[in-house]
Amino acid sequence: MEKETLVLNKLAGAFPCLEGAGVIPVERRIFLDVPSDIFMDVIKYACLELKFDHLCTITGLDAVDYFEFIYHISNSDGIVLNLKRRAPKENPVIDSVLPLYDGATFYELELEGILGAEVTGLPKDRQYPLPDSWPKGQYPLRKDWSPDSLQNNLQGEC
Amino acid sequence: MALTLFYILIFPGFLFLSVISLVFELIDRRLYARLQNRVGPPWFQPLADFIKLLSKESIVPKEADSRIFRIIPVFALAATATAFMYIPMWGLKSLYPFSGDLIVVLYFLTIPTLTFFLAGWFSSSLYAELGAIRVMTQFFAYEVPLYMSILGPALLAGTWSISGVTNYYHMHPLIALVNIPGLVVALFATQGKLERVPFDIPDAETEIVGGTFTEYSGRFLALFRMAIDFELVVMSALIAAVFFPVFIPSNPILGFLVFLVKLLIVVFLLTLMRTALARLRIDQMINFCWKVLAPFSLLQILIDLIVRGVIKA
Amino acid sequence: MKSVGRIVPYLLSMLVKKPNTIMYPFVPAVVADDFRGALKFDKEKCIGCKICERVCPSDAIEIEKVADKQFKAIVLMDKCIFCGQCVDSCPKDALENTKNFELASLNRESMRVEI
Amino acid sequence: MGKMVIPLGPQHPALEEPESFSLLLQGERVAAATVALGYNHRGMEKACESRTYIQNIYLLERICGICSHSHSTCYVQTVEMLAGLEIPKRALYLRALIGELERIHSHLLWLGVAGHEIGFMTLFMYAWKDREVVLDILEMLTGNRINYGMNTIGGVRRDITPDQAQDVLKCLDVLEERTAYYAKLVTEERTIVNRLSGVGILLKEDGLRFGATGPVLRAAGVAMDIRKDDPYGIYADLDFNVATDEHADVYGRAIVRVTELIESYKICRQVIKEMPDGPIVVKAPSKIPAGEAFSRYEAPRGEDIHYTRSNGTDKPDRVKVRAPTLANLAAITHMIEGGYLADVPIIIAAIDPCFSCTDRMIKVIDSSSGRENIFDWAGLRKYSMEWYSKQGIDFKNMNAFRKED
Repeated sequence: MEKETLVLNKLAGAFPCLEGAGVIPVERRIFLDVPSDIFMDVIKYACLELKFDHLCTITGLDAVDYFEFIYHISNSDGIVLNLKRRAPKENPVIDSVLPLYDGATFYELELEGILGAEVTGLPKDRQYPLPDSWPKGQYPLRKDWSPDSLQNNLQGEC
Repeated sequence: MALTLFYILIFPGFLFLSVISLVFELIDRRLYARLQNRVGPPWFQPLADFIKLLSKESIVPKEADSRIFRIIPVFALAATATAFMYIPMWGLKSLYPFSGDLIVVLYFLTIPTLTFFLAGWFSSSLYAELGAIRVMTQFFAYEVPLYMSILGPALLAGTWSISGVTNYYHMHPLIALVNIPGLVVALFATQGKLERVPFDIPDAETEIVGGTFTEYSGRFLALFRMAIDFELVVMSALIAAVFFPVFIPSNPILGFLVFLVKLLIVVFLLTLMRTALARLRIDQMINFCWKVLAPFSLLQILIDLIVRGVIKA
Repeated sequence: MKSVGRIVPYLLSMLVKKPNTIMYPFVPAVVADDFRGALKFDKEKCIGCKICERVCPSDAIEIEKVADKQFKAIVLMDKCIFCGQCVDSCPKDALENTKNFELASLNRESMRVEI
Repeated sequence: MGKMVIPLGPQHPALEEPESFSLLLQGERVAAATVALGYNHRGMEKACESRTYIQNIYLLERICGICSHSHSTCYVQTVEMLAGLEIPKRALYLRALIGELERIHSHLLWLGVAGHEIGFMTLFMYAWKDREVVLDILEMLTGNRINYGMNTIGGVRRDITPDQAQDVLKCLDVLEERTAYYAKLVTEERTIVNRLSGVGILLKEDGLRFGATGPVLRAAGVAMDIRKDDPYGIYADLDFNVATDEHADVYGRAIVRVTELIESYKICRQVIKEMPDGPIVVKAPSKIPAGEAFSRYEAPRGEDIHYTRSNGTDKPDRVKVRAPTLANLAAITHMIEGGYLADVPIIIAAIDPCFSCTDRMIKVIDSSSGRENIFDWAGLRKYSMEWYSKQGIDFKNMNAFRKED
């Protein structure tokens, strides 16, 4: 657990408000809630300074009151740092991590496509993973969505 | 007149060629399967495939030139069937031998390739056009080595007729051994002509779907497949006549059996080749044809000229 | 040593070997003893607890009461994914996987099996 | 010759599963490539939220037929972490055994597919013939050829008998000999080497930059393997090497996979030899305490990721899956561009793509591609009936005809 604690300490050293926010449930797993305003700085620091340079994936989830985005990044020691940020449901805008991780395109497109988040700085040339003909405003991963709402929405068009 | 019609339509003409090409397709497929440790198709499979295709709907694409699209397969079939008439089957002579029939046969055999090109081009579909371009690119690569390798033995024999070549080597069987480099070149080039692995680039299904035949279906495709089967038999027969003109008994029935055995040997070699090799890329194919096959076929001609000079002397 | 046709000797050796494939519908295919095939239901053992209904990932099994302490199982073969979870979960071992896997049919109704 | 755009997929003989690539060709060269994902979305992540933890194992196992054990193990690991279960050693050994057998079957399958893509059907037939041997073992051990259903929360469902272990060892000997032959064939047959070398190059820096995983990255000389880096199950106790290669092209990927096959045989033997006695499963609660867990697994294609969040009920709140192919797809256009059209199939095949792993989303409803309308299943059925009746084929009559039979 030493390496994991060291990572948390370094982060807390660079960003004092993260002091005591991290959780290490099992070996090589760190969960950390990051405030939205410093999130980009934290992930940049983790990527460039702490060498968490592999983006495993980005999970987007609907936590009923707000949206939560978890950036799973790992380093060569096998430690996975799970950085969490929140966004309000009314205005779910987050920044793209493409400048840091080139492979993030599909993960961020997925957040836009099925959760309805808005990722600033992401090229808007394609839709993933839903088909191009998918109606606007239907985001299946939201808890209040059900296939019926899609059905009702389509009736006018068909 | 009746006899001529019989020759052309029944034996050894169209009907016989149809039967024997289906048989050789079966042999090819069975052998391919056995070399891959599989059971392979049952004996009636080629015929069943043919009949099934005939009974299927034939779709002509809207964009395609309808008349050419329909008529092209018949050309391919007719050209190969005609070429077959000039190849000796049961003796030293073909049915209608004349001086220069070797060249005529080779030219008849280019027609199917041209029809493949036209078929692809006039299909007006992306994959078919790509296939058509590949047909022509490949054609320019293998055609010269193929011609030179077949003309080498003819140069040595001093005749431009297939019957004449057969006759010459029948008289001097040992001399046929100097043509072995040419045989190897001819076998490779034949794979190119028949568009089989390693040179099945024009209809490589994992790359460009069906290549030239992408848009073909039903009876038009059946005719094309028939033409390719014909081509296999005619090319094998030509190679057998030019490179294996030995052990030809005077009894026509025995002679015919020997002819079949030779065909079998050539088809076996061709099948073995397509089992043992991977498909080449078009640039690798052209490199191989011009840098390996062409020099070897030139070498063959050189050898033949030298041997001819030695014999004359 | 790179060369062309390295596989040829091996290929030729195949000519004298028995083929590895079989003519399937004419020659029966053999499956392992513990194969998870079509379900078998033993109505003597069933106590009607309906655990199988609840654990089934694809809603493929229904238990119906036919009389007092008498139950029948309706298996929807087209929905069943042959995971065998119902067999594992059954407290009385009333369900069992058989080795039967040849279940294809042209008719959807025949996929509904009552046992 | 001018430029033309050709579609590769969604339906194409080179692709085992539907996915759409479009290539801008300049002659035979690919000038630019784009990939459109999403043809295989089945809504699994959403579907997980309405199923119990046990049911989800079978659902997630069906994300992909070939790496089914990878997905179910990875998912089960997260649930076990959440429930705080201590898994019996024997169960972990059995999971590792099935996982390695699955890797063997997947890599042999890949070798065959690679042969098919470069037009070498014989390699395809032989590799798949040997793959049958592994599939038979898997059928014997688990009861099915691909969706093994071996995992359950708290352990595994079937034990292995000493006789079965002997059978497995016997089959491994056969496979090892065959694999050695393939290793020789792939490196010595000139037509194969010509088709694979220098094709689809992805250098170390680019691989790391795009976040590529698995054999694609290992072929570029990066020894990244979750079994070593982030060991799960019993992998920390096992002795094996991570196969790497410096070629960074399709040829390197082929070598890495063949080497991995040999490593897998080694692991299987170790696992069978060292397998302890004991129970194979512990009882798991049906309601999982609230929390979140993240798990990584080295699937045959690379790093497989599952994230599960529970809310104290018997159904998960969110299950997130990231299959290895999605990570590798980010680099695919980079590999295709500038190469020959003829090499595109083998480059795509060389990441061993599993598009059904990659796409998972929408439940029940699917779009019929190319049309504007979206149909549900009943609508699609109705539409197809109408379409066919316009063509003069009436399915209603055909059903009646069948009943008379």
